[in-house]
Amino acid sequence: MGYLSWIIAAPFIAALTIMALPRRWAWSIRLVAAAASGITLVLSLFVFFGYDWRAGGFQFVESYEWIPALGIRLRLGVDGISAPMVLLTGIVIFTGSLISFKIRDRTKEYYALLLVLVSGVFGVFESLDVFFLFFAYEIAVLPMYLLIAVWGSTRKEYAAMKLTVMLVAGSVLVWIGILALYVQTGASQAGISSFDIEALTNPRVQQLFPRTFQLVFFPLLFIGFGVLAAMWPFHTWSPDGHVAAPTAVSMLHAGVLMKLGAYGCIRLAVGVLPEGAQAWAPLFLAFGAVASLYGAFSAMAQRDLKFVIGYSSVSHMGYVIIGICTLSLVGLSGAVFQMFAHGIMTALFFALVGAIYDQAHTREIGIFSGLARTLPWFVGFFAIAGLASLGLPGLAGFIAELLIFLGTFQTYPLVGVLAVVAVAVTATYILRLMARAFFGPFNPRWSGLHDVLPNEWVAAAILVVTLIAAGVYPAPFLSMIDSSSAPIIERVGGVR
Amino acid sequence: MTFDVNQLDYALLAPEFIILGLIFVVWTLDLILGRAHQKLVGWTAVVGLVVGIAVAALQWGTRASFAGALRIDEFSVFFKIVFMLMAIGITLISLEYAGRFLPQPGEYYGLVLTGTLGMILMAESNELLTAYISLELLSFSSYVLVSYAKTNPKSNEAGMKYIILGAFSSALLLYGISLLYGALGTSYLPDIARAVSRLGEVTPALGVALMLILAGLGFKIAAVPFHMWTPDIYEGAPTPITAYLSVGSKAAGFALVLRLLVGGLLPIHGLYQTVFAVLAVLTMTLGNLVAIRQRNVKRLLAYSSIGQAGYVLVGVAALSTLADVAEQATQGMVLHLTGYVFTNLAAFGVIVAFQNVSGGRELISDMAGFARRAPFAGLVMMAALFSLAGMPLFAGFVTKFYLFAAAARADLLWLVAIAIINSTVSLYYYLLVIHQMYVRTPPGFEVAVNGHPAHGAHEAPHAPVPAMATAVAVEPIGAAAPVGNAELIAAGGRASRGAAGAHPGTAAAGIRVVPSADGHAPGHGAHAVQGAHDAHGAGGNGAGTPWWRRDITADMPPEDAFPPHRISWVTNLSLALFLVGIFVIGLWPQPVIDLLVEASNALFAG
Amino acid sequence: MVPLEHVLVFSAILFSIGLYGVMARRSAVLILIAIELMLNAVAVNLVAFAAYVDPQQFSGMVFAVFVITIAAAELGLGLAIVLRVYRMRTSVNVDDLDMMRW
Amino acid sequence: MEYAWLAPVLCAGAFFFNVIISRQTPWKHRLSALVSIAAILGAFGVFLVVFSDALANLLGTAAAHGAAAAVDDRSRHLLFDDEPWFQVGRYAFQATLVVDWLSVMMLGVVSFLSALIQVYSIGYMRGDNRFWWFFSVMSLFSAAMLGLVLAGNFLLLYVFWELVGLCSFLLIGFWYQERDNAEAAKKAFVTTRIGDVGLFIGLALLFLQTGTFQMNEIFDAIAAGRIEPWVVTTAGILVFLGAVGKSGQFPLHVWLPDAMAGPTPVSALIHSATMVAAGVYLVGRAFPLFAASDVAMGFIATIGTITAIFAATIALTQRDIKKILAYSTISQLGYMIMALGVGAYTAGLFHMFTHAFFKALLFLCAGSVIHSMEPVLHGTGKSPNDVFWMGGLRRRMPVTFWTFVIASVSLAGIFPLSGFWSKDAILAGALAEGAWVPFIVGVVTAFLTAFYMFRAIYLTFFGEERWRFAAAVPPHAGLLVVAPTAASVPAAAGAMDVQTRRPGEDVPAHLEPEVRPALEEHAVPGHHAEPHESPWVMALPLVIIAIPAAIAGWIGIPGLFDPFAEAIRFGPAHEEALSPVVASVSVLVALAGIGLATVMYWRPIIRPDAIADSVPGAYRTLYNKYYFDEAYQWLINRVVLALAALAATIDRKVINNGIVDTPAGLTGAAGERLRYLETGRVYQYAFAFIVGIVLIGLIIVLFP
Repeated sequence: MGYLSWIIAAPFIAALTIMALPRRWAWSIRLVAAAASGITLVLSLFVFFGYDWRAGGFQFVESYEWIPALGIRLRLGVDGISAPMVLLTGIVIFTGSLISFKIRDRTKEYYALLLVLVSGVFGVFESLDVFFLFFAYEIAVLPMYLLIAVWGSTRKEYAAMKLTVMLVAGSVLVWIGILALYVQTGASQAGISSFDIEALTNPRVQQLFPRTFQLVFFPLLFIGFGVLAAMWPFHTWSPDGHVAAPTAVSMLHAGVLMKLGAYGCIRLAVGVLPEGAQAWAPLFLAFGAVASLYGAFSAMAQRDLKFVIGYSSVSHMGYVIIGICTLSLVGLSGAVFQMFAHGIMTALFFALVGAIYDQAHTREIGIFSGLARTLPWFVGFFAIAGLASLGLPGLAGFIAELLIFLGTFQTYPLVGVLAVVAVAVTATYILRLMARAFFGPFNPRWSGLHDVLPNEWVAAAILVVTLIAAGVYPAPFLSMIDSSSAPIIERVGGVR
Repeated sequence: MTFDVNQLDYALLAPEFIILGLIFVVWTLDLILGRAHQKLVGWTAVVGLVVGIAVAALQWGTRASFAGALRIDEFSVFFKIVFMLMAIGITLISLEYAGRFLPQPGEYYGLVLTGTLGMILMAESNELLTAYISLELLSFSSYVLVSYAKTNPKSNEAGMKYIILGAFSSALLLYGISLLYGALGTSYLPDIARAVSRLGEVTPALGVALMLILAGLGFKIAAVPFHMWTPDIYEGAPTPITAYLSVGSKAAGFALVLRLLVGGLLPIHGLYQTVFAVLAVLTMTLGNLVAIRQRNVKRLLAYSSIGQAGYVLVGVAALSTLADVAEQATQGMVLHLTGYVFTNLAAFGVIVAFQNVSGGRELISDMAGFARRAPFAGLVMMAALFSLAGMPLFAGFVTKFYLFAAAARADLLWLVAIAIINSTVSLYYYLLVIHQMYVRTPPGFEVAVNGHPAHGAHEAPHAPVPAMATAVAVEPIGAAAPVGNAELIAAGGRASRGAAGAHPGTAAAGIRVVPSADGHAPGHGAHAVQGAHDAHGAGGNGAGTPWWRRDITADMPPEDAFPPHRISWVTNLSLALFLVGIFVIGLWPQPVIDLLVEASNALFAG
Repeated sequence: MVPLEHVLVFSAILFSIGLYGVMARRSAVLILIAIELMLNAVAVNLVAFAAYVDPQQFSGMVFAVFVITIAAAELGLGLAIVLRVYRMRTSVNVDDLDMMRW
Repeated sequence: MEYAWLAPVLCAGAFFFNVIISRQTPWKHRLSALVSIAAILGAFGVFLVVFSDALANLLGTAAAHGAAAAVDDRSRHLLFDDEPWFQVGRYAFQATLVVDWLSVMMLGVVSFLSALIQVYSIGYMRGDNRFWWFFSVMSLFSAAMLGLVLAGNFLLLYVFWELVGLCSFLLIGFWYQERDNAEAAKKAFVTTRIGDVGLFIGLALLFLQTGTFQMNEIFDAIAAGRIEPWVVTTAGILVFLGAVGKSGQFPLHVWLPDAMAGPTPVSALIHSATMVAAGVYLVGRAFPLFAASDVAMGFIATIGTITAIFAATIALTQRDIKKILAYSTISQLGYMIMALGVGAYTAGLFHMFTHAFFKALLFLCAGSVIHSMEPVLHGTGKSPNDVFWMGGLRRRMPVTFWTFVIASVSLAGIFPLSGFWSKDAILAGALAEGAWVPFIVGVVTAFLTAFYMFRAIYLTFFGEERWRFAAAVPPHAGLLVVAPTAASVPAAAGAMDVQTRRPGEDVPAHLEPEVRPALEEHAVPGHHAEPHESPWVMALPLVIIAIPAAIAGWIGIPGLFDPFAEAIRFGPAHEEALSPVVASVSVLVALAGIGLATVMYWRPIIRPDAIADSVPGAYRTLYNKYYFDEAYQWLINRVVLALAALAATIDRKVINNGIVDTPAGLTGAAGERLRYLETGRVYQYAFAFIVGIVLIGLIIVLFP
């Protein structure tokens, strides 16, 4: 077993270990979870820094026979698009399990589910087999229901149900699309492993996808994954879900799970069905543009801190969709980098909101005032997340948005203008939020609140450092992403 | 094909004879030992079945025919093992249940065995009369088993409905068989296949025969619209028997369908492909839609099993003249059925366990908080339900994927799409059950839950005891004053309102009752409580404290504690076995698939 | 010899009467008897086919014997259950037996 | 020159050091101040080194006089232009720094003023419990501005541009506990961000045409005509929008006066060398872009002209000393932009250079005044910034007074202080370009500038010590706290402006009963703390800055010795000969403004309230800043927030309930209906069989 399989296995083994631990040993459960996710983080760092972007392609490849009858192999590997995603997941789960220390009700189940979910997420990013990608994708979605419904807040049951059913409904489309690919390749030509992503992009196999086929099945795959990427108008699970979820789950969900959707869009929809992508991209680009503006405006109207962030995620994922649909190298690279950047920043957001909510038991923006006085660390971290969100240079979000916008201007200048305007709107609501809740006269009602706890501090610090590091020195990310986006764009025939 | 007494190789039927012997042993033991030792009887059956499985396993690889009427090949051996495993499972989960709820448990185990024998013969039968008789063997056992809980009116009513409809359907089936026999002049499936392909066209007699036979088999597999009995009988039958019907009866029905269609009627598959496609659509859609609004968990699983039958019917529709597609479809169907056996056994096993501890309750809402009090059973139930919904890690995903892949290859992508959409719908109602088990509070403990006192109160209106709850809620607040009295009182009032549904016995049961406002409730009362707590007690996290010196546990909400359910080790063991089955098929299905490849080869070769 | 068609028509009529009985009767006992009619129609069919279509093997005859036996057993079992229902509910009217529905 | 990058890096390092390390130490305040000031002094040292290098180059080229191109090459130095910062596909994004005379000049101004302002802040911010944070952010601010002026790549420039915005946000909102300050900070960031939308789109347009953000490559492409003209025009106007936001040009000027909410040293920094200067600097830096399009130049000139006069008129009526200075800044920035717009490149940047010094000085003086007024007015509910509550501070704060006067005179453009030279250059340039409207507006603005500056001086430093009575007027009596109405404002203004009246004599009639007793009770001198000169850490920087404020302009004296025009120019050196007519007109006009202020506010021959009363509409409009804030507020409430509410409602009502919940509901309803098929009647179940058989039969017949 190589790095990649250990990355998937470590959380899973930890989940099993936790299941075996006695219920009363809450702290050992927490530590096991933290240790396992720490190991994954280290491993994912290895993978990230070990990826040789000059060589490109899939690396760290492992392959195991699984169902030969269907040509399904457990193939793992990362390329320049998935390596940052693996790193992102490693970071978010580590910080997430630190943040979750304060979960006390059924700690055991909580951590087990969380870790299983993470295994699924890693599985999606590392899988080179369509079947396993989908397999892991569903694993990543499923524990969400309980995590939200049991440990969540605000309308958690409705939100959990809506989220799960919508996401699974999205995966219906994916499933159909995958089967169509399977039939199309396997039925017409023997000897092709029709679940192998690499093989599917092979020119010889690509011939098997006639234009009509691509036109029919591209939207299926794209929308199917797009639901998880909170693509407008299939996004409504996301604000509700984010609001309802417990802190670490919000972090994972907004930070990582939504990226699974976008990743699927890139890897399968655009990657395998280029002609379909060319034909459909403008429509989905329009969806993305609507999402970015509309999400930003919706966020502005929200009163609940988490709702603001939830809609802001919709808006930011709108950029990702835009970036993908520009079908330009710059845009696509920007989209992938935005996935990373948004993952980190939104994880930071949710970690902090959770920190405050656990004490105050409310998230009404209007109720808070002047928190900066008593909670300097909290406000500082939150401000950095907010600034990253509004695209402040020096933080990761800026580079990502820059590239997305450049890609958009190359292809659809008017949409680019809209997207840039959306950034200004984002600045408005983020700053409004901060000015309202953190500045202003101190409300003595909140004198009992304490600043971030050690575990939260460490988690937030990791995220902040990542945001700054990726913002100041994005070159390693971008050369990596670039090396793997280029072949996709080449197939699509997009702007290089 | 002719019946030749000299061809009778009785050794081929060793497992069947073992079961037969076992039946007599079980009944004799029951006579000797009596009700007090019914568990011993059950264990005897289990041991015997294990031996049967071992013997059956030795048969793997033989392809022989017993008088042309029974085929012993990989296909039937596979089903044989599955059915015996299922019988073991049913027996295990019955051990406690039978003692609690059923009269004469010893006979009960014997009847389970006779039914199992019927199933095994169904899977083996290569001739219509044999098939019919084995089907009746299964049915008769089931009739008795369904109405076994003599004192339970529901059980009786179910038994009566079952026998009326069962006899009715067997009459239809028989009429169809007779027409088929008349049309083709033979009742041996290989001969039928030959005759049908020689016929070249579909005669009206053949068509009518097919209609009736499909209706008769449709009854067994509970295909819409022949499903009407299912919910009622599943609801009324003793729960292990519900499991038995939903798993064994259905699987056996499909085994027979496969035998009949593949062995005899594959040449005219074009005739019935559309029929099965339509039946599949109806079956899964209706099953899943109606399941949404069920309140009784057994009834819910009844509809769910109708839905599952619909998925398998997709595979039937995918049987085609293309050999590899048809074989893949067969493998898919059997794989799905196998996974479904373990999965549904697990689900019903949990329900049995639940009924054991709850005195036979069966509403979904009765299961509220079950996973809190019986975590392992809850876990198994969740796994089972997710498996039924076709979620990965669990058997259902792989099996469905395999099945649907085959159907997709048979140009039935539209049907697959409907099936997949249906499994999303099914996820919804499975989640409702999971939701009750995991999210809701156990009845009687509503007060203790983080901020959600209202749920229990809605469903089980008990005498309100606000005074007690208020006292409990206000107590921790009294110590800390800085927040202001108005808010404190508001908090207390809120807590008391939340506690309105509290069970009178809550306090007496020794449960730590926590103020309802002290959780994630978005009410203002919570601030008062928490704020007071912070200001008073957790001075260590004040503004002056550096971040690394702060107390992580400061905001931890109080833990909810509930007394665990006592679930017997046998039940837990059987649940664990089912769980292993679910996971094995879900994570490493290749061994099973290897077996199935051979099984389908054998089926198609016959 | 009577043409096969005549026998088949007869059996079909018998079967249909049984079918009608199942639909129309409200008494469980009568329903069981109607089913018996259907099974008898099957037996007639089988015998006829055995004689006309499959004279060498004659398996239809064997079949018919089995059907008759099974029908008897079925009726016996059915009546036993009906009896118990009657003891409990003092009615065998299927309209009254709808504890479980929806 | 190679070490120019050290300047921003030193300051950024100071920021991180303070935030990460200093903060944890028990002496965090002192340490952070020390580190920050050391860093900025280091940056100044870097400037000196770079400057001497540049000087050597310039002198070297001056020897080979005549070869203009050679001058360009020798004096411009690109750093880090080979290794990309990051790369995507065929596009490389460099982090190039450019060291030429423009950036060297800015480097000097920024580091010099920042250093002095930080020293000054030691005194000004003493006792603040976030003292360390103030210095940290000041460091970051300096770093961002230094980076901005050094950026040789538009992307890098944009990066620092935004960081400057961030720092101004943090500093303006430094005292965030006042709701207004927090709002002002937000307003500053958001407003400038709106301009940045234009800037970004403009840069993106250029990027699309050239495939690079490198300034020199883009300018080369423009010069070579490789970019289509409409793109140049559009990009020019869009890029200029960034400058409009940053430099507080009309109509995005609204944030600048509010930005006075920050500590005064911050205002000084924002209004002199950083933030607002960035806009003008951008126009200067990207001048080849603008110069290539007449339309863009016209646009720039128009905006600058409008801003210059528009802000000056508002400044006439303001009562907050910092707001007076703020509008003055806007007006002066308009001046510079106008100069650049008409093509007087050197003059515009020269004015930015001189203006930085005297405006910084003015703000520091104002800060000094406020610092001393604060304890005096503490607890009265009166703003210490309000000139109507000052008066007579001349003797109490002599250093502040004299430096303020020097700066004001310089700003007013009186010979021979530095403001004179730069303003004269602008007016001469406008005239030379034949831009009559800007010229006339410039002259009028010069008059207004002189007038309002001396109004401020008279009200602050001369006349009666009105602060003695501040405590007597109840905070809610309607004079100052309540938004002024047409009736009360002129009355109050008049009441406090005219020093010949006895205290309390001119309290408005309708307030008389409640105010009178309080006045008499409190009218005892010495009851409150009294204003006094600021400590030496504050006073010393005033004196030091006063020197360049007075004489910095001398390096641009035309004809005499004009290294400025030689160094900072666009195309061949642009030396307008000193035109005696223009010079005398501008000085006379300024003197006229001073004279008018004198007769109105020192020797009250003309009563200002009489004027205000005579044109109440105009007065009110000016006092309310042409109602721009109100208009924007309306826009935000009625348009932006309405859109937001609309989007949120659509999301919930239409998309969520319609697209998501409806299918779910329908499914459930279907389940509910179908449920009742299950009647519990056996014969109906049997009938279903028949239906099924018929169905199968139909299918077999219909789809054979």
